[in-house]
Amino acid sequence: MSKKDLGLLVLILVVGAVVTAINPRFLLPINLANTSNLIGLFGILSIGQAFVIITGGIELSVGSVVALLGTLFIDFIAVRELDWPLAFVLIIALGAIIGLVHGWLITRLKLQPFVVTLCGLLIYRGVARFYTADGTAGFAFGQNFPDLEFLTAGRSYGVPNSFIALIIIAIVMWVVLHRSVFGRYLYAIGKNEEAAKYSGIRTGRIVMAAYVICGVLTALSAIYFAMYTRSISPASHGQFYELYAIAAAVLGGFSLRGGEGSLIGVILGTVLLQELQNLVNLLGIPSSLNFAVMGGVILIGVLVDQQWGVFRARRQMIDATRRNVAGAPAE
Amino acid sequence: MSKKDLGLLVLILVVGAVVTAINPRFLLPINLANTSNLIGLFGILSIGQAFVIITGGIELSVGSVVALLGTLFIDFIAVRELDWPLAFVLIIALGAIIGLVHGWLITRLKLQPFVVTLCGLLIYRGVARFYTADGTAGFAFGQNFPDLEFLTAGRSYGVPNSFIALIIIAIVMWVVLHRSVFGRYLYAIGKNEEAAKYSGIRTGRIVMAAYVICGVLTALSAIYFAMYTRSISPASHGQFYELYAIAAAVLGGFSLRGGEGSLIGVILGTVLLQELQNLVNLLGIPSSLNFAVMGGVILIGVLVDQQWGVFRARRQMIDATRRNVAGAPAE
Amino acid sequence: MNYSDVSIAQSAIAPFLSLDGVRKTYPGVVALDGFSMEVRPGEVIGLVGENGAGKSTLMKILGGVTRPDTGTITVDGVAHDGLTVEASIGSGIAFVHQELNLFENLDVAANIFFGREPLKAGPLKLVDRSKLREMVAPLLKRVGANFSADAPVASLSLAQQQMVEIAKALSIKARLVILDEPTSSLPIAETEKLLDVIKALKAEAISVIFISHRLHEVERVADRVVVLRDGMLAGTLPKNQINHDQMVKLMIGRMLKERERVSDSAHAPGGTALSARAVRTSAYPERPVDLDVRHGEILGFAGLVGSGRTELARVLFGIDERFGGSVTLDGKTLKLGSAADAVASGIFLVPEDRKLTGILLDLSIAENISLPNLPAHAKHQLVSTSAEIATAEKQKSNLGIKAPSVATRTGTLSGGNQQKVVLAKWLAMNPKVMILDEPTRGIDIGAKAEIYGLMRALADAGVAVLMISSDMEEVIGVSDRIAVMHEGQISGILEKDDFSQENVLRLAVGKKPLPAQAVGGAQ
Amino acid sequence: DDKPTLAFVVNGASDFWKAAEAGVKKAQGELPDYNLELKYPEQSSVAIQQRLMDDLVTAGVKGIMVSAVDPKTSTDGLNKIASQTALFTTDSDAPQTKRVAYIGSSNVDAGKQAAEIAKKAMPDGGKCLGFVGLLGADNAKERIQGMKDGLAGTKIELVDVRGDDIDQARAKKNVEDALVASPDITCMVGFYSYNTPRIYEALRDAGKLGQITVVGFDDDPITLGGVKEGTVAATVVQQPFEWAYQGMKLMAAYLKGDKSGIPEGGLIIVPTKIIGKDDVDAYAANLKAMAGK
Ligand SMILES: Nc1ncnc2c1ncn2[C@@H]1O[C@H](COP(=O)(O)OP(=O)(O)OP(=O)(O)O)[C@@H](O)[C@H]1O
Ligand SMILES: Nc1ncnc2c1ncn2[C@@H]1O[C@H](COP(=O)(O)OP(=O)(O)OP(=O)(O)O)[C@@H](O)[C@H]1O
Ligand SMILES: [Mg+2]
Ligand SMILES: [Mg+2]
Repeated sequence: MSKKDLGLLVLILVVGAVVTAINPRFLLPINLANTSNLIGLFGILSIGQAFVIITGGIELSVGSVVALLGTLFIDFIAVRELDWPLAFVLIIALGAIIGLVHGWLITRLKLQPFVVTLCGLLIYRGVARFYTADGTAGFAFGQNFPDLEFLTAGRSYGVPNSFIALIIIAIVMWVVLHRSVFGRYLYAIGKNEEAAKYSGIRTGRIVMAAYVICGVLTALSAIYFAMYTRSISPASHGQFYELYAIAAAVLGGFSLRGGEGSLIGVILGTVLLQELQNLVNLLGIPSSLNFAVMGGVILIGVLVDQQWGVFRARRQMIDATRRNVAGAPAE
Repeated sequence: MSKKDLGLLVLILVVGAVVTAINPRFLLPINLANTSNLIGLFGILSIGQAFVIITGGIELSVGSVVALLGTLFIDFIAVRELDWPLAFVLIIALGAIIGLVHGWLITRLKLQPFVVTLCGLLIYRGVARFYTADGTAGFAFGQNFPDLEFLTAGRSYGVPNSFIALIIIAIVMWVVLHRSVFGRYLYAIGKNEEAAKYSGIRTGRIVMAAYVICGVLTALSAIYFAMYTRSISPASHGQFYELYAIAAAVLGGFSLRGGEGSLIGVILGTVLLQELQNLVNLLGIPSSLNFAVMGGVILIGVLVDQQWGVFRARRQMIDATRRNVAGAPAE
Repeated sequence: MNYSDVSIAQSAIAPFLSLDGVRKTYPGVVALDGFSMEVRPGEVIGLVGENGAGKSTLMKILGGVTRPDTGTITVDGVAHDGLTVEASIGSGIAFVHQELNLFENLDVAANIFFGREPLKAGPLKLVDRSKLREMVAPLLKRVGANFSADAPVASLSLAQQQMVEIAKALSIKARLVILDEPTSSLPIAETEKLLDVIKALKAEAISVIFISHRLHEVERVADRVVVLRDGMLAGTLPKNQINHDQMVKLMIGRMLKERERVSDSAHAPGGTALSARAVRTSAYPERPVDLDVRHGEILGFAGLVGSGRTELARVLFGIDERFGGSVTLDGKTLKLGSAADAVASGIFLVPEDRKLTGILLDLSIAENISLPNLPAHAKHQLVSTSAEIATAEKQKSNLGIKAPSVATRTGTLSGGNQQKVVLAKWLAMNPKVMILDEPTRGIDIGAKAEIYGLMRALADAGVAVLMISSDMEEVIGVSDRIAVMHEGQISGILEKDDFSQENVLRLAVGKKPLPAQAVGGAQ
Repeated sequence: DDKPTLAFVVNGASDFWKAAEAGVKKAQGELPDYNLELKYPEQSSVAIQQRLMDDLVTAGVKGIMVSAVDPKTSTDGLNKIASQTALFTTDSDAPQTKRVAYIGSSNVDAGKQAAEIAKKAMPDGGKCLGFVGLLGADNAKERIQGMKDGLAGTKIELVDVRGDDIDQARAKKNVEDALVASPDITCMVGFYSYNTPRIYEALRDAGKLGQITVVGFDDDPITLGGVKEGTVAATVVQQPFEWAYQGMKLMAAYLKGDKSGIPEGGLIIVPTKIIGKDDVDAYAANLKAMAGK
């Protein structure tokens, strides 16, 4: 665990301690379970985003994709009555296709990630709204899918299965990002795509793969979100989720210039964001301040991290000078 | 006018012609006036954004600033009964301060523009909502400010004064961007900040000035928007306006990597976006598709622009090859 | 008046600038250590030293880009403990950086007077564009530019961009012009022009600090040579003592027996390795190129600025699109759709622009070396750090890369060591064809000799080596054959017996080489 | 075609307006001389709704019935529309404008009916927590106020109302967090149509269905299911179908010169109804019939 991640962990624990001191119910198992459920949902989303950010890209359409795929998923199983495993596979495939198209536009047609995914943000939500004619996709009363519900919204030994899913995904993705050849390529591309190309890396394919991973994870979390709310108004569902995901990655030490960040960081970033949301409710802070609290904490976090880096570099410099002055050989 | 801008203009005219053919009411003076009023409002916003994008930055808090400053403006004159010129100056000053703070965080404390302004997006809206206790800021019945209303929402010879304001601002800003030393520095910094620094340019100040310009123009348009809607629910007012502004700039040929784009381009981009919105309503296209149409057109526009460049380069190449085969000197 | 008179007369004049006890440290490195020197008006100082000796650091301090930790800089009798860029420009110091610093999105004129634009009257600070054009024209003429003032810089070749940089330095009413390796990517004709420019500056009593690894150039123009070694002053040579061997001795602390020359090929070259037929590049789509490189030879590739060598190299490496023609390796036709294809077939490129394309500055030495061959350093697609480090350690000792460890960030290495890392990553694999584009650009004399040795060793091992170089001595000294390019076409290939500066130059401008005996006669 | 067009402009995309769509459809069947359409603004904001109406006027619409996003302060904008077409308001009134008439329910009355439900379900008193999308919206404020008024003097108290910005994931989490933060809560009120189903689901997940009194608004299928099951005490429903159906016919008549349907002051209140366990089947059947399914 890097120092950055450690700092974030300490921050999470301190905030948790303060909240507990004010309202001890923060530590109730049910509260932890509720919050970790949402950590699971947003965490999966954020890991996907992290893979794209590492390459120096960005995926702004996440929220709209959550709305579109969530709508389709519920429509498939509740209205069209497809078997849910089939619907599940279809949705994941759609997520992969969306990622592939984005990656293709970005790497082959050389469009900027911001532009491509901004258009995606606009288009997918529009399609979702058109699909439901601006209505709501939801289950009928009493419509049940016990297995699916257990997997998505259920708990095992009190731990939400969505959180367990996040842990599994995080472990796999940690290995992919930090230990695999592919992960190394991602970092290299994020640092200097041109030089990576000159080293014989097929950068186009690697970047495309990053967008596909993001698409698949977003599709997965779209299903989780759909099963959590059990009803989707495409006009508002998932709005701003891309910001949550980006914020989690940034808090977790990712640079939007690419080539920096760790998987543990993005998970911790998600945890902190959800802790903040929970805190607003538990401490009875007006809900209008929810976003402001989030923004303030991100800003402070990033600032402290940055200033701490500057401070450390400066101290090293001074130490080095002092050491040299003291023990400079006369020659 | 560059070829890029010309292409955009042609597109605007073609779309206009098609819409007119389907629904001739498109050309009614009242419709043109309504649309050009909104072009004025969004245009001012987009010019501000353009100045930031040129430096390679981005300003995501625009929508929230429109909400916060609009709320304050109405509150100042309607509730606190300040003279409107005083309120006007205060709001513009606040816009400048917001820009200054962003610029300072970005240039002095070396935070990423995306992060700083994302936090702004979250914080300002939160503050606005808290300020009104999640209520609405609006004028009481019969509250009138004839001069202010004439300047912001009035018309001169049938032309909305907001549009006239845009034209004036655009001319001034065109000179600043394309003829002044400051403008040249902006382009230079956008392309290669390091080199600009080595040339003795105080890049920090220039970038900060860009954010201040963006803040001031955003504040101005916040006042226009406030006087247009005459009522503001901070929770939703101005939401996504940053996307409109960024989209207009991108359509107008700006690169988010910085150092590229023209003022005429961003104005034309705004015109096209508003034309599209108008079209959706006039042709009876479901409004759920409004954003999708916008996204689709941006994507196609950017794609055509990009592919056209590739195509031209390739044709030149082929032409050159052919010329040689025909008349190669024997040597 | 002879030269010694001049130096006596000059020592009486107050120095324009003096440095005293300047020290600069980077984490883990002492770049400058108590360095002192003086610059007098109208004096041309040659500044030499090995890679990483601290030359650029020193110049950056003078340019105000970095501040020294301790020490004083005295300009015109005023002492500073560090300059800012504005202060530096203000006191008449013009600076051509080692790394180019141009704005691709602006035109040539805007670049040259960047930060010092002529203004129209009025508060808006509008650029007076016609005046700007007037001011630029003579400068471009002076550096011998073959491009116009309103050409976008993005459309210029590296060498042309370097000319723009020099024109920029000339445009400052400077009292001291600092040129940090200005000739590193200039071919011979342009280099001559630059040396003339330096002499002209001297005549106007403008001082020049000239940094170069091409010692013969230093020999020709310098009034005094300052030698840096490990951040300290290793010695100063007055005009009458400036010669190659003296400089080398001070630089590396020992005498090199003779000019380090690379040994000739031990055996005859093998069969054709890489063969290009009717290949067209985007730079000269109308000119098809044929070129053969044989196993076991070093084929030198000479030509003037923008003759299209780099473009051809990039096409052969699969980075750039090929417009027609075919490429075969050992008789097999290659696809070359991307660099990955080229690497897979054993064609490697050491690119011209080290920092942008050669290495990843943010990665460690080991990570850079393993990058093109990562799957070989992985089990089940998982990277084995120990395998990586083993490979890197081996290369580090083979090539003599100077760095604390293989985990060091390559960004902190000196140019020569960075170049060795680029070579190392390819040597760690099995090259069949090695293309080197200006492999010794900005490399000190010691490292140069090592790199020549490496190239020869590669050739002796049967690798086909294609060396693009604008350094005439290098091309003639190292190659087994020389191909010369002129405006996108191979204008001729010289065999060893026909090697001469004149022949290369004639071919480079499109003329026929002189017959062998005529060359002999001329010498 | 040259038939005059009448538009029903809603305040945002929501299933709530599906019933109004059905009402418009039914009215269309009876008004062959008119084109009737229902328009959603792409976002729930004053500027965008204003723009939509401006464009409709441009397109030649003869009459507009609008559920204004913020009627209190949109006087000028609405008056501009009213000067060019026949303007009716629905859902929330703008009495200071030149609108012809308002047809809809009274949110204050609806809030009072919610209080009735609470009083009946909790005769011994209790502590209520509310959930709503936009705390600042007029309809939310009026319902909350109505409920508080209705509860005045009883032992039931509405202690807090949490907003979620129409983010349903947050709506559900708000309920979950409330269960943690305030264990002494005995009743929950869902002020927006999607709030009640989210309450229902959060309670079900926590195993607290039936232990906490749920007071609902509107007729989301889950809400109606909960009412039928007995886990939702009752729900207050509005009748958007009637607003649309009666409203469109009234507007058509008005444009033909028949002003008899417009009362003094222009207020036409279609009362809200409490749907309890006994009424729910009939209500659901009626909904289905209206939607023509
Ligand atoms: N920004 C930096 N951070 C860390 N170390 C640096 C930095 N810049 C230079 N150095 C180190 O300082 C020393 C001097 O570098 P400098 O660039 O001055 O060498 P140089 O003489 O110009 O070499 P070259 O001939 O290769 O250009 C080197 O060891 C280099 O690695
Ligand atoms: N980025 C570019 N855009 C447009 N033209 C370019 C670009 N780079 C090079 N050229 C042009 O292509 C031609 C060939 O350039 P190239 O760099 O291949 O030449 P070269 O022989 O390698 O010369 P050198 O490396 O010494 O500059 C020149 O006319 C040059 O102006
Ligand atoms: Mg150097
Ligand atoms: Mg070259």
